[in-house]
Amino acid sequence: MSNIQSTERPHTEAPIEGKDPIVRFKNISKSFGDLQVLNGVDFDLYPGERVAIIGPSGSGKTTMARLLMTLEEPTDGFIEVDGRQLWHKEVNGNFKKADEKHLHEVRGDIGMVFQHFHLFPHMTVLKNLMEAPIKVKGMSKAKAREEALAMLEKVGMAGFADQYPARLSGGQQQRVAIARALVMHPKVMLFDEPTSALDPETVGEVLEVIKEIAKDREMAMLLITHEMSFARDIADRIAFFDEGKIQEEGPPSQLLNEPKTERLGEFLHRFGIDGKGHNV
Amino acid sequence: MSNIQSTERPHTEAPIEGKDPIVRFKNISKSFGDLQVLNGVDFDLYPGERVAIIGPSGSGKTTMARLLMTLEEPTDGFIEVDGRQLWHKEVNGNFKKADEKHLHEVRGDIGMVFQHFHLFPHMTVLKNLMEAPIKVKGMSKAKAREEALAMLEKVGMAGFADQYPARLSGGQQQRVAIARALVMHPKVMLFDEPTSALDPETVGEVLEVIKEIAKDREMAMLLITHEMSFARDIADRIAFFDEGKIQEEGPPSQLLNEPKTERLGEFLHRFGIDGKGHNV
Amino acid sequence: GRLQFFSSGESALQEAKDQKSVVIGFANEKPYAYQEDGKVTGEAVEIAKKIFKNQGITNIKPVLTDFGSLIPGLKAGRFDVITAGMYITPERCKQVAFANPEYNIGEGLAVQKGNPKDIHSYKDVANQPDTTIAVMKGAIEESYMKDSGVKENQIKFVADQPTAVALLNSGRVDGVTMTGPSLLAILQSAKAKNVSVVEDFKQPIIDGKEIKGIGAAAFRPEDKDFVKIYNDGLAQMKESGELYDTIHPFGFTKKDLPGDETAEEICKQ
Amino acid sequence: MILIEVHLEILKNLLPGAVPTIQLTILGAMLAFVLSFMGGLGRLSRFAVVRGLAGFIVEFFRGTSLLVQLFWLFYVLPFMGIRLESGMVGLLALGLNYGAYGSEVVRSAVLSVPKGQHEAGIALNMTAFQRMRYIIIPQAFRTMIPSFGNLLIELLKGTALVSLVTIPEMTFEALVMRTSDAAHTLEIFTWLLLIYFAIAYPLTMLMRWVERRYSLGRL
Amino acid sequence: MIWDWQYAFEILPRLLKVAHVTITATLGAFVVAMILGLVLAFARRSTNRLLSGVTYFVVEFIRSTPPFVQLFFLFFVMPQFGITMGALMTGILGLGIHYSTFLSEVYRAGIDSVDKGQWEAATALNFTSRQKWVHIILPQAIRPIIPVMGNYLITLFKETPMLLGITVVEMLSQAQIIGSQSFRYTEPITMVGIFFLILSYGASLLVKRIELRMDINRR
Ligand SMILES: Nc1ncnc2c1ncn2[C@@H]1O[C@H](COP(=O)(O)OP(=O)(O)OP(=O)(O)O)[C@@H](O)[C@H]1O
Ligand SMILES: Nc1ncnc2c1ncn2[C@@H]1O[C@H](COP(=O)(O)OP(=O)(O)OP(=O)(O)O)[C@@H](O)[C@H]1O
Ligand SMILES: [Mg+2]
Ligand SMILES: [Mg+2]
Repeated sequence: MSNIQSTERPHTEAPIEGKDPIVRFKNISKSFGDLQVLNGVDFDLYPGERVAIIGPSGSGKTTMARLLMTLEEPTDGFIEVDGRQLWHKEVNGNFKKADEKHLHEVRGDIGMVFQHFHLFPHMTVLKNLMEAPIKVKGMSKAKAREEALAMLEKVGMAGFADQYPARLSGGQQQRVAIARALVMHPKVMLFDEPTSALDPETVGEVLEVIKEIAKDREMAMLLITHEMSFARDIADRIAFFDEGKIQEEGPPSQLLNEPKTERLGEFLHRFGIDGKGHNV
Repeated sequence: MSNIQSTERPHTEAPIEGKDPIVRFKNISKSFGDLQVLNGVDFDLYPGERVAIIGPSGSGKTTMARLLMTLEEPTDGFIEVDGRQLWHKEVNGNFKKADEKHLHEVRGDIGMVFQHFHLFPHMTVLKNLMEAPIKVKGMSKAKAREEALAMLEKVGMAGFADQYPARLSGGQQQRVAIARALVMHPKVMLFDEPTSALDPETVGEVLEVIKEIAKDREMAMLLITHEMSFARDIADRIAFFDEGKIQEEGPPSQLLNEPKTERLGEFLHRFGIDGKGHNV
Repeated sequence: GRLQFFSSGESALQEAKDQKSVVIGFANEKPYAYQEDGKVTGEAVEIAKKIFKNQGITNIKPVLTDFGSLIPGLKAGRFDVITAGMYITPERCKQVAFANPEYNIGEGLAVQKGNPKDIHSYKDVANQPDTTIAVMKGAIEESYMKDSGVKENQIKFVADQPTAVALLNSGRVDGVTMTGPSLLAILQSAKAKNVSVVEDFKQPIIDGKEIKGIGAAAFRPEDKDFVKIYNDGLAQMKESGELYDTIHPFGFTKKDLPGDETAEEICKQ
Repeated sequence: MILIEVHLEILKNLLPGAVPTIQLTILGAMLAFVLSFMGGLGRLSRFAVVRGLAGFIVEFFRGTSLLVQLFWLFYVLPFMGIRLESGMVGLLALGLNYGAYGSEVVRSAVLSVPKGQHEAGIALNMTAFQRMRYIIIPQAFRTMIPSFGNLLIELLKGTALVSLVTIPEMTFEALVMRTSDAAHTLEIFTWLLLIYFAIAYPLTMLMRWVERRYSLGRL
Repeated sequence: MIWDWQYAFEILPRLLKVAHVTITATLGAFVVAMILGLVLAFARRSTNRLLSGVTYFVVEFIRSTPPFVQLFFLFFVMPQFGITMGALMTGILGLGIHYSTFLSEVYRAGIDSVDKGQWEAATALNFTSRQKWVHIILPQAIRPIIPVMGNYLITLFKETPMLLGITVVEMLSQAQIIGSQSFRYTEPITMVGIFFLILSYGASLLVKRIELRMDINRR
């Protein structure tokens, strides 16, 4: 949100000193035909930062992530990743639409876990994790295997390395999907409801994995979620998304306890959070 | 919140007077090849009752619902629906495997909302809701349309009646899936993580719909969920599922506040519920 | 059964002599040219073999194809000569260079046993509009019949001779017509029970003249030298009586031997 | 006893004809397989020129009949100074014709892979080629197999047409034999059916095996 | 000279006169093939072992053997058992039956490509088996196989010349007959080729449109 802007770091209430944002949305709009889904989104994400996006169903949270993952093209505005234009390419001072080669380069910094997982059904769990490191990053087979197994271990799926995805339960698939994205070690990870299919116990474990990796690698994270407790637990900052815009953002304690906008207050109220951030 | 239950409606420990269970699992087992997923499940569900099933990922919750929905055949044991054998047919005092005709009859009492929604992609949202009432129940087109629209209204999806499912956001799809199952007015509804893709606000609304319909129709519900607050809110009884069995069951207040088994205690602890049923 | 994928190109009399081999094209039609037990034989083939042998061309490479492909195949250089007992007609003369006649025969007609429709000529067919006759696709008899007044819808085209006989035998047509020797040969091979030959068939009369089928080998128009040596060889055979000895085993009689007309003269008629 | 002789005689004539039939089937299938992918993926290309060209070629070879193609390659092309031998003509015509059909199979199968799979590939930063090669085609391939099986059998039977270009394959041998021995047409044709079936059945089995192999991971 | 325009225009009316035979035979056979193909696909999926086994064998045999021989049996041998049909009718049935075996394979692939969740959702709504097929599965199974079905429509166009074997003269046979009268084959055969191309390109445009229409809003 941007009603209180510090001059040094225009965004988060507690700016990160001396760092440039790793992701920057500038006045991003997106329409599907007549339907305007995003309507001038401004948003910054800093290295190592964990931001949770909350907001009503259909408000455009997934769409925002898809734009960053280059799955959908913005109708208007700019996205920067690590200082480089994502959807545009500068040629002699003019901005041209980015070509596939440019996208491929910039996209390397970003990873995503999908709401519907999209595991590769024709590969075993292990192969699902090894394919991209080998093919995209040119890692050796042995190394990729080792890393994949270690990551499966972390998400509690080591016992399923040789299974095919169709045989897994919802939560098991989700954990594999998370592991598959993590082994690529992107600078920015997008999670679209990463724990919706997980039981609280597993959520806790997966969370640990994510946190640990985030710490190790200075990985920034964008988490779309409906679970306030999850958001509160993991996020440095929460952004409330509604009507195609970020309506309000701030540290969890502030945003959840003292919502500034009426809309957020309503939203939180339905969830059953009182002014103190406790369930009522 | 609802950790203090009214005593008006007794539970399994104290069976509902004068009523026979609408669903009864008797010593149900299920294996996939070598993997034993269910291991002697005994479970009763009474008319109008709302039971939440919780438990770790991969423990067999979905499998249990699928057996009842006749999507998977039990390896051993009996399931009764409204006094009738589901997977078996009595012929001259002997039990034979049920044929499709028998399944079709008994199945009419049961409805299910899938974790992955499984909307029919070749039909509009409205058609998705109208198809079964017309084709299966022989309802008139006009009536089916009216009911479908009313139901869409209730789940907040009336504006999307003429859209195709692929265009909807995750939460929108889930609401349509819930509506599609509800228009059939089954005696027993199975929800497999029915709110995993919904934001809390919409969860609240959908919950109201479900509750209302449940009250109207004496519809029994089996809710598989990972959201304890949801379980606590809606359920008359919670069953904790682990290692292929129901380990413990009871009213939310009791089960969440004073878990009897160590396993459940652990499970709840990870979720961050203290002995008093509060988030920590 | 081996497949060939590439060729050297070029063809002519000289090449044939150099290589001592010639490629002949024919359609499977008894008794003119046909394959039996893996060997190629027939009156036209046997004549060609003898003539070529006298020229030192001993290696005969047969190429079997369907009748309709004979002339396109010759022109595309797929073979050097057509030895299929092909009739000389003015139309064909525009496309190919015929050698001199090898035989001179009439048409034949077969009908159901006992000749229930009482057909003895193409005119009889024309007079009974419900009569149908099977003809090989691309064969000369089609135009004979049309010139005799037979309607298009009375003609049933078939792909080959056996099919024609099978049609007649199963009562789906009332008659089958093809050249006399062909008809005899195919009936003999088919052993069809319900079929008999019209012994007193009246040859069609077109433009006031009784039709005669005059068959000959055919070359590409540019291969004049080839035609010449072929004609010389044929003349020799005729004189020595070898021609009769060659075609007789295939059911041809003395009266089927060609006259003195040359191909050139026939083309002009 | 006479009967056995008849059958032996038939086989003696038909079996040599089976050799070019089998040769052309195998070589033609290999060519068609390669062309199927070139054509099918070409029609899905990002580049309009490639799409247009592939579309034109596919429609052309699919739309004109094999017979007409054989005729042109064999009887007309020599007038333009290109003389291909009969085996080459047969192989080319079969490959191009069935390759054109196959490209539609490839195209539709590729399109049937869920969009989410493409997206997952993008999210892992695979290149367009890598997505095709490792994610999409392996999944699409499973869908293609039954149709490829069909095409293989059709190609086998399509070889019967190459007699037009003077290749004495099996069907032609049967027809030739029928001329000299029309009385045994029924026997000749029955044997023809049986031999075709005997060639086709192993091919069908092979395709089923491939299908099972590529069904791993499916429930 | 390889092309003579005057001659081409002269023979055009004669070719067009039999165009309706080509079209009737193609469309008739395609309808037979589509319907019978579906019946065969179901019979093969039947839980009745005998039915599915017999169907399997019959499908494999008909599919693997040349249709012109099958037509021969229908036309010349069946009458001996008292079943006599007109030539065109025999042709439509014969080609229809032959290609139904191919379409049954195509249907199988389409049905297999429908997501398992769709079956389960339909079961959960308690549709009968028939309703599941008609309203849920088939509409989704047909979409990905439309291009391949288009292939078969076009194939049938081009297989109609085979009907000469049972005395049906369609365009290509007519072209050859015309050719045999004047000994100029290039023009008639090429014109038929172009005519086929127009028909099959028309068919393929139609198929594309259907494909697009069915695809809309899906992915
Ligand atoms: N391809 C598309 N074509 C048309 N409309 C679309 C498309 N994708 C998304 N939409 C619409 O855009 C809006 C936002 O969708 P989005 O998936 O971003 O919502 P969301 O915030 O992720 O919701 P949820 O929490 O339910 O997942 C929805 O109304 C949806 O119907
Ligand atoms: N068709 C199948 N074949 C083999 N194994 C299966 C199959 N379906 C499920 N399983 C296995 O059965 C176990 C239970 O699966 P189930 O889907 O019932 O779990 P769940 O309790 O619903 O988990 P979640 O909370 O993650 O959805 C898992 O270990 C899974 O791998
Ligand atoms: Mg979403
Ligand atoms: Mg589950």
